[in-house]
Amino acid sequence: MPHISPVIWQFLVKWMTNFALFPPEASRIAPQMDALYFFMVLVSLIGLTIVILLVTSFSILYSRKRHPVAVQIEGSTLLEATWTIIPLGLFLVMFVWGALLYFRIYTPPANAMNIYVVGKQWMWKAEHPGGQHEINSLHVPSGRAVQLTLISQDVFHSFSIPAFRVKREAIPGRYTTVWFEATTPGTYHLFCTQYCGTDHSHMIGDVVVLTPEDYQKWLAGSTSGASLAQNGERLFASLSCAACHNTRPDARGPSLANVYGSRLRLSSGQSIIADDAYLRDAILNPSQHITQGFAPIMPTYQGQISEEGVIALVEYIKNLNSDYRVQQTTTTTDLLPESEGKAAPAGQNAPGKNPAGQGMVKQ
Amino acid sequence: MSTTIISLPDQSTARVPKVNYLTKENGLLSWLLTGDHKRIAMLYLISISFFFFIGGALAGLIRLELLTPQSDLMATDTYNKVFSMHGIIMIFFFLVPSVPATLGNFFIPMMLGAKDLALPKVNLLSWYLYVAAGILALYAMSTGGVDTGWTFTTPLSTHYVNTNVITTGLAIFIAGFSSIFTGLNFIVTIHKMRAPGMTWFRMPLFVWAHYAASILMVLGTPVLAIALVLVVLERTVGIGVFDPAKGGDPLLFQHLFWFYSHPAVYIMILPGMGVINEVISTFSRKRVFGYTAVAFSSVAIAVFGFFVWAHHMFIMGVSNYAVLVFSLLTMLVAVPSAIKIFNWAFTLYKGSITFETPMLYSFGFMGLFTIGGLTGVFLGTSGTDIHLTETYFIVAHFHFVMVGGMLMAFLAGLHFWWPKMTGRMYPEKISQLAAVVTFIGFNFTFFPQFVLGTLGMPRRYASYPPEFQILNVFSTAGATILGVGYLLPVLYLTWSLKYGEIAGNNPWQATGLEWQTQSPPLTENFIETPIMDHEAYDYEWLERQKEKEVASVG
Amino acid sequence: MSEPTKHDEHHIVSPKVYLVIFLALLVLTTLTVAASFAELGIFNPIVALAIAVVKAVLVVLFFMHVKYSTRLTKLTVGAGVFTFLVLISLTLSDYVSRAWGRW
Amino acid sequence: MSDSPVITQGALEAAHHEHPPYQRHHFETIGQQNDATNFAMWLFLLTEIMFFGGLFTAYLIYRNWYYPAFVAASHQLNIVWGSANTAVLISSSFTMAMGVWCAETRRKSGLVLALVLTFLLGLVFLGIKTIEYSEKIEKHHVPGFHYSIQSFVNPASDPVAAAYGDKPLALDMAGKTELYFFLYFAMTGMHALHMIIGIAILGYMIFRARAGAYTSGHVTFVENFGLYWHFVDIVWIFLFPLLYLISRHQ
Repeated sequence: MPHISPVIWQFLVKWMTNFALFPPEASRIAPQMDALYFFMVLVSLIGLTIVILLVTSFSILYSRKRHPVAVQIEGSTLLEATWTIIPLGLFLVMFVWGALLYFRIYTPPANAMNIYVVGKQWMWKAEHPGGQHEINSLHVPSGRAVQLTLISQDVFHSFSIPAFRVKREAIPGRYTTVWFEATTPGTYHLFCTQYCGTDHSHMIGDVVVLTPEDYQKWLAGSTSGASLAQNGERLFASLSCAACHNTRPDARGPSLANVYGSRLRLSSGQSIIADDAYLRDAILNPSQHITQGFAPIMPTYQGQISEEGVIALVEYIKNLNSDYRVQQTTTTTDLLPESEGKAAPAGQNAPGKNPAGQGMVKQ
Repeated sequence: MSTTIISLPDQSTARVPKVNYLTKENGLLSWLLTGDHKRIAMLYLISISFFFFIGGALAGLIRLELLTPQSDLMATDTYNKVFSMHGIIMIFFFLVPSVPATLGNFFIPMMLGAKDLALPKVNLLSWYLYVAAGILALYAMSTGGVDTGWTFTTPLSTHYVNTNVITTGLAIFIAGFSSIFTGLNFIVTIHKMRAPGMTWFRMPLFVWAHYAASILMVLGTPVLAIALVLVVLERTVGIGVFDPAKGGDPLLFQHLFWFYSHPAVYIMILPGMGVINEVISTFSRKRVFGYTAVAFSSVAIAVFGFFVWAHHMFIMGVSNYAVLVFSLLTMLVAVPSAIKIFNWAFTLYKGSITFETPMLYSFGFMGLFTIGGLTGVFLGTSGTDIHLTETYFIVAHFHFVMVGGMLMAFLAGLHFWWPKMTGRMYPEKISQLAAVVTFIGFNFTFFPQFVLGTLGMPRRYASYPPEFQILNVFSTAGATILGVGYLLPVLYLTWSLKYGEIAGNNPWQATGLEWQTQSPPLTENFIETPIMDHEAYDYEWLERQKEKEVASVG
Repeated sequence: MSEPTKHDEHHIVSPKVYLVIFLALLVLTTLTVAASFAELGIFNPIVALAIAVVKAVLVVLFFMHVKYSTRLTKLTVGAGVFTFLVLISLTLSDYVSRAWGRW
Repeated sequence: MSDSPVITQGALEAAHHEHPPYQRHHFETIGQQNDATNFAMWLFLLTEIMFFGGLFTAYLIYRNWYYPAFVAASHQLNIVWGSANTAVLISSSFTMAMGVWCAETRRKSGLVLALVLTFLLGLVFLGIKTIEYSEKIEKHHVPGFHYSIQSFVNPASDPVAAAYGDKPLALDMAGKTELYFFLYFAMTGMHALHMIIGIAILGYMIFRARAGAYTSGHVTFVENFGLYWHFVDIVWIFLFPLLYLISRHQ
C-alpha cells in the first residue's frame, strides 16, 4: 500500500486489531443472557423483515404506474387480531424468560462468598472479608459464586461488568446485591454506568478473574494485616457497643451473637430476618429496629461511621458466633465507672443456654 | 400514468391568494398579539427550529468529543454540561412541542372544520411560556450550564452539583405549563369545536393521535412539575424528601419523574404517528387500513402509558415484585405500536402509491420506528434490561424512536403541509435527496450504538476504552451526514417561501378538510363552516367533488 | 325565553340544595373531629378518610354541579381520580413490596 | 356520541339574534363557548389533582416509614384552629355556590354580597393559617430554618406534646419529624398559594360584579371560578384529616 500515508495506515491497523463486536462471555449467567438476547434479536429481525417486505413489495406492486386506481379496503378484523395476538404472545414469552433471568441474577446462592463494594465519587472501593482493599479493581476467583454487597456513599452509581452481563446500582442508604460466577480467568472492564457527576467516565476499573490457586496467592499477597471482621471488632470496642450489647442479665441491648440470619421479633410487632441491610439500618436508624423487650435508647450512628466502618461492623456481627470476645471487651469496660441510671429492659430473661434468647426466635 | 400525484395550478396564471392569514395584518405586533392558531403555529415553528439547531450543535459537540477515546476536545465536566443541555433542549424544547405545537396547532382546528382552537388566548400564552422557559434555559446554559443529565437524578442534582439546577428546573417547570395548556386546548377543541357532521369516527387519525397525546400532557406534566419543585426546595432549603441522610428516599424522585417522563415519550411519538397516518393514506390514495384499530391503539397507548414508568428503574433498587408487574405492563404497551405499524403497511396494499418527499420520510419512519420499538422490548424485558440499560444500547434505542421516528415524522408532516402553510411548493428533487440523506446518515450514526451498547459502553462517558473507538468513529461520521440532511430542508424551504411554485389548494389531492380551502388559509380558515358528510380519507368523495367543480365551471 | 343564549343545557341548582349540602358538610366535619377523639385503632384513619371522601363527593356533585352535568364532565372527573389512584397505588406497590424481602 | 356538537334549541335561536358581546368570534354559539370554557376549567383542575398527587404520595410513603415521628409531629398541630379553618372554608364554598346561583338568576346585589363574603372568609382562613404558621416558627418547626427536635426528644419541655403524653422519640426518629413538617408546609403552603390566587381573582370579580358584568347573562367566569374555589376546598377536606386528625390517638 504505497499510497496510504503511514499515519493513517497505523490508525487502521490499530483499529482493526483492537476492535470488538460482541463482549466476551466470562460468567455462568452470560450464555443464558445471550440466549435470550439472540432470541430477541431473531424475533426483531423477523418482525423487521416482515415490515420491510410488506412495505417494499406493496410499494412495487401497487405503485401508481402499475396500479393506477386504489381499491378501498376498510380493514380486516382477522388481520387485526393476528397482529395483536402474535406480538403479544411473543412479548409475553420474552417477559417470562426475562423475569426468570432477572431473578437468577439478583438471587445470590447461599454459599456465595461476599465482597463489599462502596461506590463514591468517583471510585469503586472493594472490601474483601480478609481485609484486602482495592480501588477501581476487583479480584475474584473463577468457578466460585461471588456475591457483591453494594452501597454508595453519595449519589447513585451503577456497578457494571459487561463480560459477566451483570449490573446493579449502588444506591445511597441501602445495600443492594448482585452475584456472578466467573468462568474464564482474564481481565474485564468494570464501569460505573449511572451518571454520577464530573468524573463519571473515569469511574472505571478492571475485574480480574484468577484461578482459585492464583486467587489464594493474591489474597495472601495483598492482606492488610487485619481482616474486615477484626477491623469491625476494633470499631465495636471503640464505640463501646459492648456496654449494652452483652449477655449480662441487665444488658440494655440484645446480645449480637448468632444474630445474623436469625428471625427477630421487633417491638413494633413485626418479625424480620437480620440480614446485612437490617444490621446496617439498626446501627444508623436504631429506633425503627428495636428488638422486642428493649427500650429505644440506642443512639444513632448516622454521620459518625463511614460506610466502610459500617461494613466492617456488619461483617464483625455476621461472624459473631459466640459472646466470648464481647464478654472480654465488657469486662474491660466494666473497669470504667458507670453510674448513670440504666433503663431497665422490660423482659429480663435469665441468662440461659441461649444468649440471644431475648425476644429472638431462631430460624 | 404519471408517477406523481402533485397537481399544481397553471403557474402562469396562478396567484397566492391576496387575503390569507399571513397577510391579514402586518407588523410585528400583529404577530406577537395574535390569537390565530396558524400564526401561533408559525411562531412555534420558528422557535422550535431555533432550539433544534442549538440542540443539534450540542449533539455535534458530543459526537466530536467521542471521536477519540480520551476526553481531549473538552474537559469531562464540559462534556457533562453539553450532553445535559442537549437532552434538556431536545426533549423539553423540541420534541415535546414539535408536532403538537406547530402542525397540531395549525391543522387540528382546520381538520375539525373550526375557526380556531377553543382558547386562542391560552394558546398564545402557552407560546409565551415556551419562549420564557426557553430564554431561561439559554440563560442557564450561558451562565455555566447544568450537568445533571436531563433526568435530574437525586441526590446528585440536589446535593452534589453546583451548577444551574434551579434555573433549569424552573425553565422546565414553565415549559411544562406551556405543554399542559397546549394539551388542554386540544382536548377542549376536539370535544367542543367539531364542525357539524364531524363525528368522532370521521376525524382524521392525526386528531386522534393528538387527543391521546394531550391526555398524557394534561395528566402527566403536573407530576413532573411537583417533582422539580421538590428538587428546587431540596436544594434551597434542604428539606430532606430525597436525602437519604435525613430519611428521604432518592428513588421517590425517580418515581415522580418517570411518572411524567415515561408518558412523555408517548407525548413525543403519538403526534408523529398521527402525521404518518395522513401521509401514508394520501400517497397511497386509500383509507387507512383498520381506522378504528389505529384510533383505539392511540388511546390504548395513552392509557397504558401511565402504568409502566418503573421500567426505567429495574436495576435501581425497586422491589422485585414491582419489577415483575411493571415489566408485564410494559409488554402490553408495546402491542398498540405493533398494531399501528402493520396497519400502515397494509394501507399500502392495493393502493396507488406515489413516492413524494413526505412519503419517503414516512417510509423512513416505519423502518426506524420498528427497530426503535422492538429494541424497546429488549429494555422492557427485566432480564436483558440488566445488561443493556444505561449503555449506548439505550441511547440508540431512544434515538431510533425519537430521531428516527419523531423527527422523521415531523419532517414528513412539515413537507406534507408546507404547501398549505405557505402556499408554495419546495423543489421536489432536492427534498427527496434530503430525505434519503437523512435516512442514511441516521442509520450510520445510531446503528453502531446498538453494538456499542451490547459491548457495554456506558452512556454519558466523555472518555471510553480504546476498543470502542472504531464504532464511535462510524457514528460521528454518520452524524456529519445527518447534519447535512437536516440543514438542506432549512435552505430549500426558506428558498421556497419566495421562489417556490404556487401550490394551489390541494396539491396532493388529499381528503382532509384543511385541503378544501385556499392555501395559505384565511384567518377564519373557511369561508363558511364546512359540513362533514363523508368518512375520513374518502377518496371517492374527493373525486365526486372534483367532478362537481368541473361540471359547475363547465 | 328571557335568556335564550345560555342555560339551555344546564340546570340551576336551587339555594335549598346548597344549604342542605352546606349543613351536611358542617355535620360531617364535626363528626370527623369527634371520631378522631375516639379510640378506633386502625379504623381512625379509615373513618377519617371515608368521611373526607364523602365530603369531597358532596362538594363535587352539588357545589360543582357534576350531578347535573354532561357525561363528559363526569368522565373527566373520573379520569382525574383514576390517574391519581394509579400514581399513588403503583408507587406504593413498590414501597410496600420492598419489605417482603428479596424474593 | 353524546357530546358531538348538537345544535340546541337555544343555540339556534341565538344564531338568529345578534351575538352577545362576550361571545368570541371563533365560536358558533354562546352555548358552545360556555361548554368549552367549562370543560377547559375541569381539565385544568385535573392537572391540579395530579400536582397535589405527588405530594400526597410522598406523605403516604413517609408516614408509613416514620410512623412514630409523624404521630408526634402531628400532635403539634392545633386541632381547634384546623377545625375552625375547615368550617371557614366550607362556609366560603357555600357562599361561592350562592354567588354562582345569584349570577345565574341575575341578582346583582346578591352576587356582590356572596363574593364579598367568600373573599372575607378566604382572608379569615389565611389569617388562621398565619397564626398556625407563626406557632411553628416560634417553636423552630420550620424545616431547613434552624429546625429543632426539642419537642420530640424531650416532650415534657413542650406543653403541647406533654398534654398528649407523648413519649420521647429516639434521636434518629425525632429527626424524621422534619419530613413531616416539610410535607405539612409544602401541602398547606401550596394550598394557601391557591387560596391567595383565588382571593386575588375574587377581588377582581367583586369589582366587575358591581359593574354588573356577571348578571347580564355572562356567568361562565363566575361558574368556572366557583369550580376552582370548590376544588381548593376539596384539597383542604383531605389535608385536614391527613395532617391533623388521623394520628391524634396514637
